[in-house]
Amino acid sequence: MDFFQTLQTGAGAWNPLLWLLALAVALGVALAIRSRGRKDFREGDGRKPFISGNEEPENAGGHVPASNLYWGFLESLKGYYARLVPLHTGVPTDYVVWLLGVMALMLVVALVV
Amino acid sequence: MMDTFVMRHLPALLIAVPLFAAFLMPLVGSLGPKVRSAWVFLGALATAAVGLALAGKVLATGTVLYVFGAAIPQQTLPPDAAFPIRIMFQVDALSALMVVIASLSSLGIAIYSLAAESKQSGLETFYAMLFLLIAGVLGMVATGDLFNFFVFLEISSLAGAALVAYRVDDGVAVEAGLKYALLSTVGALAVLTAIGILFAQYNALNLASLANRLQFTALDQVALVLLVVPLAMKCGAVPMHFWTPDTYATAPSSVTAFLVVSSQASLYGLFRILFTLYGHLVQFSWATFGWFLIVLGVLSMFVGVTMAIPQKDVKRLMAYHAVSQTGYMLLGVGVGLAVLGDADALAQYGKTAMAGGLFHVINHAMYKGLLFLTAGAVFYRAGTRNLNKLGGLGHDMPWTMVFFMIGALAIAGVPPFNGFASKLLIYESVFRFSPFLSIVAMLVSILTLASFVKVFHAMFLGPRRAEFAAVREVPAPMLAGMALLAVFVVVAGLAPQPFVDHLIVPAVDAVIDRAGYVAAILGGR
Amino acid sequence: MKMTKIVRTTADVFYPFCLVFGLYVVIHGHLTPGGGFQGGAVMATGAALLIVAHAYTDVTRRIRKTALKILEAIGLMMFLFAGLSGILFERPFMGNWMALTGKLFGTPVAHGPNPGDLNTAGLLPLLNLGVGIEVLGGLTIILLYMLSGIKEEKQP
Amino acid sequence: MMKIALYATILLVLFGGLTYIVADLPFGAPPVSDMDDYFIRNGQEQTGANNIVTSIVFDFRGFDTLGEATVLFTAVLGVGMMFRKMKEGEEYEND
Amino acid sequence: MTTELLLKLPYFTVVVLTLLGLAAMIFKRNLIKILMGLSLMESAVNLFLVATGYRTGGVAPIFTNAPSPHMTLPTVQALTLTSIVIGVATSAMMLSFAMVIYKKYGTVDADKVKKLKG
Repeated sequence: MDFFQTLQTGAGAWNPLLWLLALAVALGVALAIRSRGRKDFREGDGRKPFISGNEEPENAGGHVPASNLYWGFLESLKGYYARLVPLHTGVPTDYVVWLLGVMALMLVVALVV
Repeated sequence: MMDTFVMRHLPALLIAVPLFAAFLMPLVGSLGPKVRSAWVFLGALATAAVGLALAGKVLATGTVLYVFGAAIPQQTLPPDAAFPIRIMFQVDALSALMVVIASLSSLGIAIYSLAAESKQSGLETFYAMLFLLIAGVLGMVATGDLFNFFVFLEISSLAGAALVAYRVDDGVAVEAGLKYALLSTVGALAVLTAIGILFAQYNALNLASLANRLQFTALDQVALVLLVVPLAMKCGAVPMHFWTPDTYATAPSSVTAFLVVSSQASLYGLFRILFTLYGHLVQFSWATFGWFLIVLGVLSMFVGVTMAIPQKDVKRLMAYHAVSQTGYMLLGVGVGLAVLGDADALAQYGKTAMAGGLFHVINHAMYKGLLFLTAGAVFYRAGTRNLNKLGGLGHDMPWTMVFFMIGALAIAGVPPFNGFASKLLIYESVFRFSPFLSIVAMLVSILTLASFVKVFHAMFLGPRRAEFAAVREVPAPMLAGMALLAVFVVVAGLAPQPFVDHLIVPAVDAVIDRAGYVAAILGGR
Repeated sequence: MKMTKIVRTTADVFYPFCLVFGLYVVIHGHLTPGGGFQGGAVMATGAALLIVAHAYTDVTRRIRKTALKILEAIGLMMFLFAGLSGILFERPFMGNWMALTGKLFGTPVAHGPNPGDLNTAGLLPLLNLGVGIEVLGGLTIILLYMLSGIKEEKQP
Repeated sequence: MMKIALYATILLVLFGGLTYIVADLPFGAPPVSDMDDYFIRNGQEQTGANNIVTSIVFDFRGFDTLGEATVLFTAVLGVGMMFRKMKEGEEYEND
Repeated sequence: MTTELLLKLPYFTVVVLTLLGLAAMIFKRNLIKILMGLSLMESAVNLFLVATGYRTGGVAPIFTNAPSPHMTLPTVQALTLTSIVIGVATSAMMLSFAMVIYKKYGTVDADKVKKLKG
């Protein structure tokens, strides 16, 4: 079929149909594994699914706020963010200065270098 | 007969139709909301139809010329002179690509805004402004005249600034609008100075004519800087990106989705000036400005995505991603510009990189528009944009969630959506130029995915919340607008090659083929 | 805030003159320095004169925003349709099909310096008029809106 | 203090760049003027207007004037939009 | 050097005006003054455009009772007209923005108009 051609990138190729085929195969494998599970399990019969040795924490209604989601990432890059965020001052004048600054820099680069 | 008549005057109608819709909007708006909605829908439909027909004509038959006020539309030169004297539209394949983007997303946005803005006041002004913005963007990408480009740049900046300030929001939106207008005006004045410098030396305003006469004196270099830097600012490249999150976050969502297209029109102007106006000069160091674009691109990608991660306003987060994605386009086309003088490298990977960059332009307009529209849908129902307060909306807004997933996976470059196709082209070609840049691009893609996982988690996952008990699925027009863009995202992801073959590769050839651009006007003279 | 009676009467007297002079500048745009925008700005000055001399509320009773909006739309429509009319006469958009045809504004013009004739230049006088009307409406609306903003400031 | 020095440097560099205008452009004698000579020579014949500037504004570059009128229209709408009467509860409290 | 500067006084004025406008924009903290700086820059650019079209001894390009056919370049004058109108429109809109900001925030100090940041 003409519509689903392979995308040539010059160094490689990419065919979405093949990918979808692979996705279907993976889905089939997952379903196959799932079908080997215990069929006699019913929800609400008192038994809990075995996840690990620990007791499942009571967490109904809980929701991790978005700001806490990448706490570790932000903490480890603290120095970077401490420099970067203050640059976004929100003052209109500063925005203009950045524009003029890049303009001046490029003038130097274009005319001198 | 009628068909050929319309077809002959398509470039004029491209501007006249949205302007007609805008000029009559205040009067039509006083006839009641139903008439106004019908007018908006018809206007958007007609604009999109004209745009797509024009793009189809360009891709089928080559560059379309339209000289305003000449004896016949194709008479680029007056009979007794060897230089163009009138304003003309020169719609080549690159312009056609941008026209397709603007047409598709304007249609989706207009349909979406019919329902999304219905609670607001002053709607006839809003819609008139929306059409003016569309007309400004279409004019920017279609024109072949430098001063005309400036005029349309001002139309789109002013209409954009007014639309950003539309929801006054206790002055916050007006603050963003003022910042946008201030920066745009400073940039536009720089562009105008550059036009003055070029005109004073060469007595020409037509792009092709100017490109033919350019000598590359020191003044031309000053003009080049004065043209390139403001346009890079308008497309949101990093050291000058500060206005982007402010405006994108506070504008109504439908407007934000079109502001993305508007910033891409500036990107078009950037490419036009770098490649068509200055691209041929031997003295012009391709590497200098190629690396300028590459550095801006890499900075944009990295700073954009890292600034996005700690945000808690969903639209502000997406705005930083818009900055980050613009970096990919700059990177791709910058690599193409850096190797413009080297025919081997250009054929091996330069063209592919540019194809990736330009394919990313259309993909980004679609999926980022889609994402902003879903954010607007969530805001429409839940009444807040704060990610810490949102949650559990997936139960009640399943369609919005599906559209958000499509957009988020596409922006993160997950197959089989369109973002992956263009990013693959960029990765593989940039890797042969410089492996480091390619690795940075991939890293940014991973961080993008991480960031959108957070948004997805915060907005849609989790148990139902008491404060959002009244939340329902958004009205049908909003879903239809989102669906239009989502369908494009999926189709371009499943079948990227036809798009690349019929839309992107002609655009890349048009960008590089400066001699052809000039010859179309001057006819070899 | 009203000015004295002298100022108000003078403004009332000068208002029509402003309009007439603006109209003159607009209509003679293709012959003398000036044109649509300049003449429209002169006409809008007349409205500004009234606003300065009289109280804001008195002026809004005489000059209505809706009327100005319609005026503006009419001017723009005139321009757009004058541009589109080129299409009907086998010319592109903005084509000056009327010039030198002998019709309404199409009297052929002498070459070189000459005293000038109002009936020349084809579509140009029409376009001038359209822009003039639009600028008159537009600038007056801007003035009225900005003053209404100031008035709100004063009240509390 | 550093900030003022930096701003002054930026302005100085821009001044340096713009001085090229003073240095390189001749005043009073445009180096190339073929397009304008064409307008002066043929503008009167082709458009019938004695005022060449008007013939350029409305005929040769009439499309720009359409854009210019549109910009003015945009500004009028924008000013009107700013001073419109808002509905109750239309504004969103930003947090 | 001095004679050249005097001969090119309009261009020099343009450069100085532009710089003054930019300086007003980046050193002043009052939004209205920033907009005034912007206006100054606009005037500078308009002056530049008109100045580029000047021919020594040329008359205005209008044939109605023209004293001589030696005329200045008309195109730049047309461009200047357009750019003046655009400048008026921009100024009007930005001033109205500033008015609304003053009404809502109670200040036009650029350092305090920064609810959006980070």
